[in-house]
Amino acid sequence: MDAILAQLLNGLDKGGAYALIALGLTLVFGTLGVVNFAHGALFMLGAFCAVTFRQLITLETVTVDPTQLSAWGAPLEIRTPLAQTWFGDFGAVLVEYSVPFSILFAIPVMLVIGIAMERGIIKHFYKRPHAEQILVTFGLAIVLQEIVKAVFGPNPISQPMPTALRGAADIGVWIGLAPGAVSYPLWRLVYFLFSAGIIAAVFAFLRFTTFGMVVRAGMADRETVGLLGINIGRRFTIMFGLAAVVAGLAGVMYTPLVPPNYHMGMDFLVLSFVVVVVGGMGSLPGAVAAGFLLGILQSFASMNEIKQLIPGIDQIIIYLTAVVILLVRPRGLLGRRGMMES
Amino acid sequence: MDLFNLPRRDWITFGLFALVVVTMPIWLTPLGASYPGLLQKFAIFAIFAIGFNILFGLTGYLSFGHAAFLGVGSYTAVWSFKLLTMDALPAIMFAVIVSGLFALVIGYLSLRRTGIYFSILTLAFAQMCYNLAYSVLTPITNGETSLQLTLQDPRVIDSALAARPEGLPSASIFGHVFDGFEGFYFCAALLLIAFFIALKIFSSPFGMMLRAIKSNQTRMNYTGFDTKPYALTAFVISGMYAGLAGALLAVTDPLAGAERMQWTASGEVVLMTILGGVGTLIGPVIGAWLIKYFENIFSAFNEQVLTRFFSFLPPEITEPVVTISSKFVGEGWHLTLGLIFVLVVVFLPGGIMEGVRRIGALFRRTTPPSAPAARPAAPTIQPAE
Amino acid sequence: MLNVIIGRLAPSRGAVVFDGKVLTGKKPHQINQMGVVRVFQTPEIFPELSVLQNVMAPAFAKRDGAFRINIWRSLESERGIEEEANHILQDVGLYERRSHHAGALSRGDKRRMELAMCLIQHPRLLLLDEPTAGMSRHDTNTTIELLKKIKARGMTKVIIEHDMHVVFSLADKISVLAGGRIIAEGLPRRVRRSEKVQEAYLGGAHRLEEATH
Amino acid sequence: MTLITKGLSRRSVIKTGLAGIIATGVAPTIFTRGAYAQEFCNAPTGDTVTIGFNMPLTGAYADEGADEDRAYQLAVEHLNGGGDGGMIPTFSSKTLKGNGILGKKVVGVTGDDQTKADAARDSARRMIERDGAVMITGGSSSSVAIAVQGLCQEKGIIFMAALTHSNDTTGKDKRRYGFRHFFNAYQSGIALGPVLGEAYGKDRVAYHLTADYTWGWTQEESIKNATEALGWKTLAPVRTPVGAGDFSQYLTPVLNSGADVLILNHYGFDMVNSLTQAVQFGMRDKQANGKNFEIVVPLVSDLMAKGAGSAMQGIYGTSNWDWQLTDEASKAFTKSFGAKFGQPPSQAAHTSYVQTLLYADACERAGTFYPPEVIKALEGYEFDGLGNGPTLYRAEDHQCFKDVLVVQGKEKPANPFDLLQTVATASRESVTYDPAIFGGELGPDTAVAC
Repeated sequence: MDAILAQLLNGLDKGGAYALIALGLTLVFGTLGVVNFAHGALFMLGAFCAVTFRQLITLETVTVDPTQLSAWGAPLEIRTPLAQTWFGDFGAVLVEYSVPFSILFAIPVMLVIGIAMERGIIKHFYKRPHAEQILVTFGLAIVLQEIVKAVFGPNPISQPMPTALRGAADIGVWIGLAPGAVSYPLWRLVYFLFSAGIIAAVFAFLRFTTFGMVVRAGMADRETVGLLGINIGRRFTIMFGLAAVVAGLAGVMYTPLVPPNYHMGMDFLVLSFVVVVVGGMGSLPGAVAAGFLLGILQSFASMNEIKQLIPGIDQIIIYLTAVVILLVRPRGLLGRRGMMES
Repeated sequence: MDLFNLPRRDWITFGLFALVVVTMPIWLTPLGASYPGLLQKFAIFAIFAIGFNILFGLTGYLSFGHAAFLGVGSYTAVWSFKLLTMDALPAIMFAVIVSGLFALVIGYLSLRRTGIYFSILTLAFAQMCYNLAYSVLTPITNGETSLQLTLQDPRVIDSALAARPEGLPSASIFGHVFDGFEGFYFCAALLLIAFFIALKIFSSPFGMMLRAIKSNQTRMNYTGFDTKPYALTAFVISGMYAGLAGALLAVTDPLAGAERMQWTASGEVVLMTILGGVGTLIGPVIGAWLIKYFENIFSAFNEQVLTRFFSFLPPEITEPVVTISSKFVGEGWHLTLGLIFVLVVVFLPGGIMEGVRRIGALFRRTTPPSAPAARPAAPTIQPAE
Repeated sequence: MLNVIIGRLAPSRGAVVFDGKVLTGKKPHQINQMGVVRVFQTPEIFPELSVLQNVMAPAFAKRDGAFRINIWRSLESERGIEEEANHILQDVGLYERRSHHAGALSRGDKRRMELAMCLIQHPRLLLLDEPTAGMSRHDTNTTIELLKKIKARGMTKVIIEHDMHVVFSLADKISVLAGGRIIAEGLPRRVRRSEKVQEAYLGGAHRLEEATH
Repeated sequence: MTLITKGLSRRSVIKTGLAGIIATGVAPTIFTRGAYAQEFCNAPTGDTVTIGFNMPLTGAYADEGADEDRAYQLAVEHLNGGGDGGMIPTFSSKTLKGNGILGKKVVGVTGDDQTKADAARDSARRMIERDGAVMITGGSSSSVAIAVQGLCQEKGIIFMAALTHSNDTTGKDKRRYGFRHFFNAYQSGIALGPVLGEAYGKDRVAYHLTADYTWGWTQEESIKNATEALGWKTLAPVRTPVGAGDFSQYLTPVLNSGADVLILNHYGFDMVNSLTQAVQFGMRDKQANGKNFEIVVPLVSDLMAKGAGSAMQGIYGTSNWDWQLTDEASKAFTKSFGAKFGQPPSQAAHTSYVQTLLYADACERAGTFYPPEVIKALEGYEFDGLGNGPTLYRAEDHQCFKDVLVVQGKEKPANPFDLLQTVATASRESVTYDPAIFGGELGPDTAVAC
C-alpha cells in the first residue's frame, strides 16, 4: 500500500512534466495547426535560461594570491561572487533561490524566442503539409541544441535546489500513516504543484479572457474566426510565444531534478508527442490527462512486482500505450472526432 | 527479358551511377575520404536511403522508425555469423528476410493510419524495439554491451568444413576474406543491385501506383486499386533495404549495437533523403554521401586546420573568423548540418536535386520538361480518408 | 446518392444492387472492380503525375485488378495501355498536353481528363456528378458531344446535373429528386412537362437526376 | 591498396626465414627490426608515430572523457620532451628520453566514442584506416572498451584501455591486443568488502541499482559476492538504462523494499544523478530495520564526487588512484597536470596517461613498433613509479595488479578538489586472483597487414 502510494506520487510528478510539455505542444497544434518537433528544444532552452541566470548572478572576480599555494603547488586563486558584493544579503538569497528566480528571467526570454521562431520560420509553414512542418521544426531543433552545445558545452550543468527544499517530506505522516512510510522529495512535490498551477493558469486564461475565447474559437474552427475579421495571425504569434513560455518554465523547474544538457529536449520530444497523441491531437484537457496517465503508468510499470510479471514493461509501457491507443482509438482519449483521424 | 527491360534513359543513369560508384576510391582521394571504412559507409547508407525513399519518396508515408529494420538486419547478420558461418551471403539473406518480416508486421499495423499518426506509430514501434533490445532482449542483443563475435561461437557450418582458425574470424565470401577496399567493392556491388531494383520500381507501373497513392489516395480507391497492399509492399521493400544495409554494417564490422535502432538514427535517414531530394533516384544517395562525408571529414576539422585555411586574411581578422567558424566544424558540424537542413526545407523543398535542376534550367533558359519520374515532388502527407 | 453507390457513404436503409450483386458494404475499390466508375464533382485526379499517367493508371486497375506487384515491366513497355490512353486523350482533346503535369491543368481540362480516366476502364456503369459544372459553353458542348459518342458505344451512365441543356441533350430517362424523394420519373418529354419538376427546379433548391440508356 | 589477406600468416613465413639466418649466426638485431617494418598495420614510416585517442566527449561519461583528453595532451607533450616530464623521471623503466617513441615524434588524433560501442568502434576504425594510428587508447565504458578491443584484435592494433572496470575486459572478453591498467570490479569487491563489514555490520539487506551493461553486471556480481560473504542479504537487483537521467521511478521502490543499504552500480553522470536523487529521497536520513540507511558507490572518482557535491559525503567506494596519494610519482603527475589545466587529475586522467607511457616504454624496450614484440614486452611486465606502487601487467589476462584504494567522501573538504579520502588500501597480493575464474581466451598475437 505504502509502495503504491509512493509510486503514485512519482507518477504524478513525472506526469506533471509530461503534461506541461504536451500542453504547449497541443496549444501550438490546436491553434496553429503546426506539428512542432522543436518543442522539446524549447523545453531545453527554458532549462538553460536557469543555467544562464545562475551563471550571471554567480559571476566572480578572480584575484591570484601568489603567497598562498593550491594543493598541487600553483598560486591560489581567490574568487568573490559579484552578486554578493553588489546586493549583499539579497545577493546570497538570489543565489540560494536561483532556480525559482530564473522563472522571472525565463518568461520574457522564452516569449521573445517563441515569437521570433513563429515570425521567422513557423509562419511560413501554416499552409504547408505536416510532413514539411515536422522536417523544418526537426531541423530547427537540431540547430537550437547545437547552439546550446557550442555555448554551454556537451556536459550537464547541475543547478542546486534551495537548501530548504533539498530533503524529503514525510507524506505518510500527513495522512496518518506510520512515520517514514511514504516520503517523497520536497522539490518533486514543488514541481508537481508548480505544473498543476501552470496548467490551471493556462486553462483559466483560455476560459476567462477574450483573447482566450478567440483562441478557443480558433481551435474549433480556424476559418470562421478568420472571417470574423479578427486579427488571428497576431494572436497566433502570441499563442506560440505562450506555448514557448510554458515549455520553458517546465524546463526551468526541472533543472534541479536532472542537470540539464543540450539534448534533454530530444529525450523529451518523442515522449511528449506520444502524450499528445494519446490525449488526442488538439485537445488540451486530453494532453493534460494523458500526461498524468502516462506518468503514473510508467511509474507503476517500474515496480518490481510488475516487472517480474512482464519483464521489460517499464521500458516500453509508454510506447505500447501509444500504439494501442492509435490502433484502437486514433483520435486519442479526449480528441474530437475527425481531427486528423483516419 | 523483362528483368533487364529498362528505358534507355534509365540505362544511362545506371551506367553513370555505376561509374561514379566504382571509381569512388579514386575521385575521393583528393577529398580525403578514400579509406575503406568511410567508403563502405557511403555504399551502405546509400542503400538505406534509397530504400527509405521508396517508401517516403514514392508513397509519401513518412516513417520515423526505419532504423529499427537496420538494427534487426545487423543483429540477424551477426547471429548468422555466430551460429552458422562467416560467409556474408547467408547473413545478408537472413537479414533481408527477417527485417522484411519485421517490416510486414510493423507496416501492417502502422499503415492502418496515415499522416502524422503513421509517423508516430512507426516511431513508437522503433523505440519499443530499441528499448527491448537494450533491456529484456539482452540474451539476444547483448544490450548496451553490443553483440559481438566470440571465440566460443559455434559457427556450425564453418567448423564442419574446416578447422577453427586461431583468433576471431572475419566475414568472407566463399572463403575469401574481405580486406580493405574489397569490402567496399562488395558493398558497392550490392549498392548497384539495390539501385537497379530502385530504378526498376521507379519506372514500373507499380512505382506509378505508389506515386499515385502519394498524390491522391482517395482517387486510387475509386479507380479500383486496393491501396493498402501497395503501401505495405513499399513498406516491406523499404524495410528489406534497411535490413540489407544493416547486414552490410555487420559484414564490414561484425558488431551490432542497440543504438543503431534509436529514433535519432531514423531521423538521420530522413535528413539524408530530404537533403538530397525526396522522390528522386539519385537525391537520397547524394544526401547519404554528404552527411557521412561531413560526419567523418568535416568533423575532424579543428582550429589549426582553420587557421591554416584562413591564413590569407590579415592576422587581426583571422582569429575571430577562426573562432566563429570553429563552432561550425569539428564537434559543431551538427550545427552546420541543422542549418543546411532548415535552409533546404524552407527554400528548396526538393533538396539538392531540385537545386541542380534549377541551375540546369537557368543555363538552358528554358523551363524543364515536366517528366514526373524525375521531378522531385514536395513531400506531402496523406489526406485523411 | 452517388456516394452511396460507390461506397463512400452507407445508406440509412435499403441496399444498392447492381447487376444482381449487392454493392452495399463493399469497399470503393471493389465496387470499381465490378465496373461501377464515377466522375467527381470536384476533379479527383493525381496532380503529381502526368496527364498520360493519370489516364494509364485506371487502365492498369482494369487489366491487373486491385493489386499487383509488377516491378519487372517498365511503364514504357506497356505499349497497349499507352496507346489506348493516347486514343482516349485524343477523344477528350488532351492529347497534345499528355506529358503535362496534371496538377497544372485548368479545371475544365482536369474534368475532361477525369472523364478519360473513367472511360479507359470501359465501365459497365458510369456515374457522372455534374460533368459540365464550371465549364464554358464551348467546353460544355464538346463534353456533350463526347458523352453522346460514348452513349453510342452502349455504356450505362448515371448523370447528376442541373444544366437542363445538358440533361435534355443526353438523357433517355430522367428521375427528378427533391428532398430525397423521387418527384418525377420517365422519358425526357414527360418530365419536362411535369409541373412539380418545374416548380422544384425553378426554386433551384433541388437537383435533377437522369439516367440514360 | 594491398592484396595481402589476413588469413595468411605472414609472420610464420618470416619466422622460418629468420630461423635460417639465426642458424647461420648472422642475425644482427638491427636486421630484425627492419624485417618487421612492413608487416603490420600502420607501421610508422616517417618521423612521426600516430596514436589514436578515442574517448567519450559526449554521453553519460563525458566528464571523464574530457579529463582523459587532458591527460593525453600531457602525455604527448611529455613523451616529446615538453613540460616537466611528469612521471617519466619517476617511472622505474628509464627508456623514455623525451624524444618521442623510438625517436619518432608522437602525434595524437582524437575521436569521440559517444559512450556507445557502435560509435566507438566506428571512431577507432576511422583512426586506424584514415589517420594511420598504430595504437588506440581511451574509452570510458566497458562496453566501449570491449568493442574497440575486439576491433583492435582484428586489425592487429594494440589497444591500451583506459577507464574500464568490468571483469569481462580482461576476463571472458579479453584479447591479446588489449591491455588494461585500471583495476576491475572483482578487485573492488575484495577491497570494499571488509571496510563495509566493519562500518555497517554483518546483518544488512542490500538493494542494487545497476547500469544495464557488462560493467554494471560484473560489478553487481562482484559486490554481491563480497557482501554476501560478510553475511549480507541481496534483494533482486534492478537494472537501469545508461543515461537515464531521472532515476526516480527506480528509487521509489527502494524505500519500501525492506533494504537498508542501497548499492549504486552507476558511473559518471548516471552516478551523479542517481546518488543526488537518492539523497533527495531522504535515504541518508532514513531508518530501516532499526539501522541507519546507507548508500554505497563501489566505483567512485573525483569528478563524480565533484558532480554529486554534498551528497557524496561519507559514502564509501573504491578508486584506482587518487591525486592526494603521497608517493613521488603521484605528486609529480598532479603537479604537472595541475599546472597545465588548473585542476588536479582524476583517476581517469591518471590511467590514460600511464597507459600511453607504458605503450611508449614497451616499444622502446622491444625496439620496434611491431605489435607481437610490443605485446611480449608488456606481458608479465613488472614496474613501479607510475603511482599505486609496484605493479604487474599479468601475462595471462593483461590485467594490472597493484594496490586498490578504498575511499570515502570527505565530510569537510579543505578545498574544492579535496573530495575523497583514502580510508584503506587493499594490497596487491590481496586483490590478486586466478585468471581462470573468468575464462576467456586471449587469441593469437599474429600481426595483421592492413
